[in-house]
Amino acid sequence: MWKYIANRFLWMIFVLVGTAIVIFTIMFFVPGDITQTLLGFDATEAEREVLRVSLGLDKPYIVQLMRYLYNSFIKLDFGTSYVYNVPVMRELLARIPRTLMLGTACILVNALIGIPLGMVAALNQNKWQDTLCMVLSLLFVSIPQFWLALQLVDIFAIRLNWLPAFGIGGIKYYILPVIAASMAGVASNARQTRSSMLEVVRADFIVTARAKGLKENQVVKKHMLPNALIPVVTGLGVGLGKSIAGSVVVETIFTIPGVGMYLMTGINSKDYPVVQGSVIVLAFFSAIVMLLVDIIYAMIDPRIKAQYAGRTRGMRK
Amino acid sequence: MNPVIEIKDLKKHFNVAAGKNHAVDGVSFKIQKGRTMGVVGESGCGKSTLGRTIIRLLEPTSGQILLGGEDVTFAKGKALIHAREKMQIIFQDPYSSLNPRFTVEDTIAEPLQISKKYGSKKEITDAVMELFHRVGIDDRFRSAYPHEMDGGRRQRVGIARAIALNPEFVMCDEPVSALDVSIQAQVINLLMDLQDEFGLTYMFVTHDLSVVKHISDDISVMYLGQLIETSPANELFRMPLHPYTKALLSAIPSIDIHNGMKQIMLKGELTSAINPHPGCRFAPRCPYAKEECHQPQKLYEAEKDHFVACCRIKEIG
Amino acid sequence: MNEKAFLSINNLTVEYTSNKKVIHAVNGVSLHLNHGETLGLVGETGAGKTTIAKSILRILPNPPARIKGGEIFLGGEDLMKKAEKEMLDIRGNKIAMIFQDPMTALNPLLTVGEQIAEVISIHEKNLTKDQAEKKAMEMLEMVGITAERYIEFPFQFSGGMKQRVVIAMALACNPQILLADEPTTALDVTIQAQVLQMIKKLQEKNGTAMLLITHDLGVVAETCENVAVIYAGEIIESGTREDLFDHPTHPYTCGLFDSLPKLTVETKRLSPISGMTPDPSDLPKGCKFHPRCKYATETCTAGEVPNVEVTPGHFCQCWKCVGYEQEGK
Amino acid sequence: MRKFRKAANNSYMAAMNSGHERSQSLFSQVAGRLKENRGAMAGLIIIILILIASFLGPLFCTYGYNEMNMSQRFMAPCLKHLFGTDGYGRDIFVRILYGGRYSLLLGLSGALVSLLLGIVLGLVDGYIGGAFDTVFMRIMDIWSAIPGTLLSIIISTVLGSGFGNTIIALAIGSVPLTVRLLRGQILSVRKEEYLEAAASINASATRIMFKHILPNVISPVIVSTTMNVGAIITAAAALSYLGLGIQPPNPEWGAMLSAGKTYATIYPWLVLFPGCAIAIIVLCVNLFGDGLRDAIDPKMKN
Repeated sequence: MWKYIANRFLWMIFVLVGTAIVIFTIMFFVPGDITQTLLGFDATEAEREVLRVSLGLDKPYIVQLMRYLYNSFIKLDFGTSYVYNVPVMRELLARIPRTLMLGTACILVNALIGIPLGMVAALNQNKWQDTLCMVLSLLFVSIPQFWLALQLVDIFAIRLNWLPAFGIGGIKYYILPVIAASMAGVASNARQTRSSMLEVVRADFIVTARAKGLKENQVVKKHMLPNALIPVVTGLGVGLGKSIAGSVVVETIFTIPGVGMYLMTGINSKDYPVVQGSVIVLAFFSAIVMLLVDIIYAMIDPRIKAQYAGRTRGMRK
Repeated sequence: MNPVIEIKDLKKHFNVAAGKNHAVDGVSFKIQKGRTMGVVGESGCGKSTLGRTIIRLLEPTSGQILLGGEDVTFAKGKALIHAREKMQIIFQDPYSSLNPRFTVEDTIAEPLQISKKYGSKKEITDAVMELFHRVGIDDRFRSAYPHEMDGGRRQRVGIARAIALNPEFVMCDEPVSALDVSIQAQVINLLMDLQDEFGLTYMFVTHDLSVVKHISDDISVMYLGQLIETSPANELFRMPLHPYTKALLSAIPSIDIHNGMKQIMLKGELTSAINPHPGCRFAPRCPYAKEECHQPQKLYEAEKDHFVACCRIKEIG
Repeated sequence: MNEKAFLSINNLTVEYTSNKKVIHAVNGVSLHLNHGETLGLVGETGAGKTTIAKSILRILPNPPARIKGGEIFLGGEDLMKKAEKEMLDIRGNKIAMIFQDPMTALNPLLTVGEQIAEVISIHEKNLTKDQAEKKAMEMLEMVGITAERYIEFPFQFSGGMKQRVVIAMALACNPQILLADEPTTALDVTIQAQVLQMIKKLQEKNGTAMLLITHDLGVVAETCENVAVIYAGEIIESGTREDLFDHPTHPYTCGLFDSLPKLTVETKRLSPISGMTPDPSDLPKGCKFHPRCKYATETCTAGEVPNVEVTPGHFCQCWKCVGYEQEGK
Repeated sequence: MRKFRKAANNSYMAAMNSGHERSQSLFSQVAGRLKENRGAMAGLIIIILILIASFLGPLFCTYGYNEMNMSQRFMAPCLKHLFGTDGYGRDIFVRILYGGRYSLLLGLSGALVSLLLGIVLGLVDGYIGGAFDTVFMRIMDIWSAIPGTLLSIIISTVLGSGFGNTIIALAIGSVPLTVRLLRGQILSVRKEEYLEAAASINASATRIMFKHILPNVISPVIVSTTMNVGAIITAAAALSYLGLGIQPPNPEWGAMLSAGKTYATIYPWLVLFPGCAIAIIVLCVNLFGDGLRDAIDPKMKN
């Protein structure tokens, strides 16, 4: 088991370095001269050259890349914001908890609402509960997140004045953003749980369980659900990846000073260290989630666990 | 005259996680024109792999395959194309061996189109119709898709495809084991009729001993990648020599309720051919195993035309 | 018909509805199983064998399946009339089932031991968890698997071993009736021999009656005392093993025997039954077998075919036998 | 062997025994089943109507999509302006009609580009296999480690706005999904014996790829591409909303939302109509995709 986790962990680091290379390369080849943005149009060529040298932009691509990787992964230094002149890492550390809070809340809402809804739908296949769940989830999958966010603010914050519209503070500030960010995930989770349940319903071992004289609710709880949840776990992981990306939109709308909003600020002001740093952090989150998904997988599914536990007795090729 | 197929010390090894799988390990035999060699053994004994290696669907590891005296073991390009036109295969699974997106006519016409031996579309259509007739499929199935037909008809389509190019040698990989008894008999009759008509040479791989006895002239018994006994069919059933063959024959449930054979029960199950010991591979399950069985066993002629790879047949009696 | 039979199926009819078509899977089947007896139910793919077994336990998926009519008596009580709650007590306890495909019949996420212990603790509620576990281990040992393998998962077992686990599970509560649905079809001959021998031994030891469903006449010959042949959802011939194997009477039964290559007799050419099994959503009128039957006459194409007792206990559903019966008398 | 005994058991095969005079191709079977699905047909019809309306509609309207009228700013929906007017006095109904082009074209072409890229990459990968497959999948892992929308945002930043650039940005975000799906399908088809059969009759590698593998793996990919259209429409709107992608004054729905959000509380129609438009079109695409999936794989339904 530990071997498995270690294996996945190394893999995660590899993915992160890869991501950093990709992002660095994309930003490197962005057309336009950054010194122009920073110094304005009336700066002389000499002034620009000085800035380039001080930022290390005069070096060839590969040197810059290596230095960037060294700084980011060994020294844990993402550089300094061009615009605000603040170390990106310091700024990120302050912002990470907010994004993390939003993301975790989202995944909890996804799982706690989406999975039961999907189960209810599957167990009442073709009845009104099923139809209702599926119509609602189709609707929520289709509504764009940012629009839902705007409408929520309009109704609950401005018209009814129940909840704050933007900014950060207590739990209250997170309610609307979490709803906006998780509705689509809840819906797609419910759909996935349903179809995965329906697949397991037909499995032979379910017939075996019934033939044993097991009560129907036990059949569902002990035999159907665990098997049906395996693909759903993957779905949750993918969903979280999406909601991390979605955090950019949601944080922008609710002005939550998290990593996503930082990224947008960076993009708008061509502040490359900020963009690169934020993207790596967001990719780090989604890699961590994938790692967790893999570990949960191994915990549920004995076939994966055994692969790494070195137990081969009785196994066939 | 050269035998149609002769293999000498043929080996096919696969690299697997646990080591090297000796799926086919030094098999030699020859089949004369118009005759049928039955190859029997339990699942995992390497009989299908052997067949696929002979007709060059799998790359042999070492050894020799002679097709009408010509070495095709490592034939490439034109030589391989030429060889494959003379060697065809009929598959076990009539559900997976037909492309679900091809109509029956497409499937049977494909080899004809590829061979470029036919000038016009008309000629191909005529040839296909002739094949339809030959294998006993009604014309109205021309444009049917595989999923619209039952197993027996599908298997007939597979047979038509295999004989389309007038091959000399046909490898039949369990062609009737997926069919119901009454349909199975129809297909066996068809195969035997085709053999008489075109002078086909068959290698007939199966686990069903009553079928193999009915259709074969000679029978080879395989155990974990090795040939352990080979002899004319009647001789083998009259007087099996190898302890495994004896157990195998005695295990067939007989429909003769008055003089059934006494069953020899084997202990344990087929192990695997991954990193095998040099000795007799059947020894761990053999009721007669002794010290000397852990030496490598060679196939030798114990009776006229009756070869066996067991050092203790005298004592066993 | 048969008063002392322990399990008695009378006139069972089951239909499936799919894509607006009605599939007549089982059409008025009657079967009788005595204490300790082994009855072989022989038929080809789609003849309705598995449907009968699942009907007995009432575990057919509904929809699409629907039991249209018939009675199933277990020791004098009609299972069809029982409440679902009462059935729970019968499934796995009084009647147990072995399934065809051991590869998919076990839950991949539970250890084999847990799955055996589960059925024990359902039906023997006075046992503690440890006792149930201990009994599950005994069951494993009984089917020839060491008790240490209790904690292993199905994927760590070979097909033959899995089937042993399934059998251990079925026999764990010492059922009075065992429904074995093609228990060895998925296995190699040498393993099949081991498993059949084991089932028979355990059956004899516990006095269990068994309904053995198979398509393999050889397996029937070696295991069963009585045999019923099913074709298109109807029992067309039944009797003792000797009746069927020595004097097959129905043209279909004879056809089956002629289709088989024999090990002992030399035959140059097999004589298969012509044609295909009929479409169960569009069964022929009259005798279901008549389109494939070489003896078919005008009479066979319409009306109900009489079920004739050709010799005591040997029934055959064929017009051909009506004359036979009169000659016999 | 066991599996198809069972497959045959579900009496589906037996029902086919009687033999059909006329055979239906898989395509016409799917089309037939699709026609019976009311939701999917409704979705398809609405999409077609929107498509027609967005291209022909503006021709019949009294206002141009960019026609400003400062005397009629922020007018509430009325008979003259069905959906009201915006801050420049532009008619929102006309703008939404016109904006349908962007959403539909972006969605369709984005999904199509990602499908084509996915097929090329997936087939090349499935074809070469071996070590290449390992390396390739690692690249795909990295590619998909960055969430799709995020990638689109970054690519869009780099490439700048514009229709073509936006399509590329959107497509790149969704390629890994297609590749993975296709690869999984190819792997499962690779075991099928008809591929061996094709090899044994000397079918060339390209023939096997295009005649035997591709037609058998494409259906789930087509279904996922359909669903992708919906996701890409939403993503395109999100990009515009963030000030990337299609930019104002083009009447892209996301851009309209972005422009209207400041006044949303006072003049709710500024965001209500564009938002509903996006939701309706995505809903229709999803309805159609759901129906298509059920039609292609009818087993899933019952």
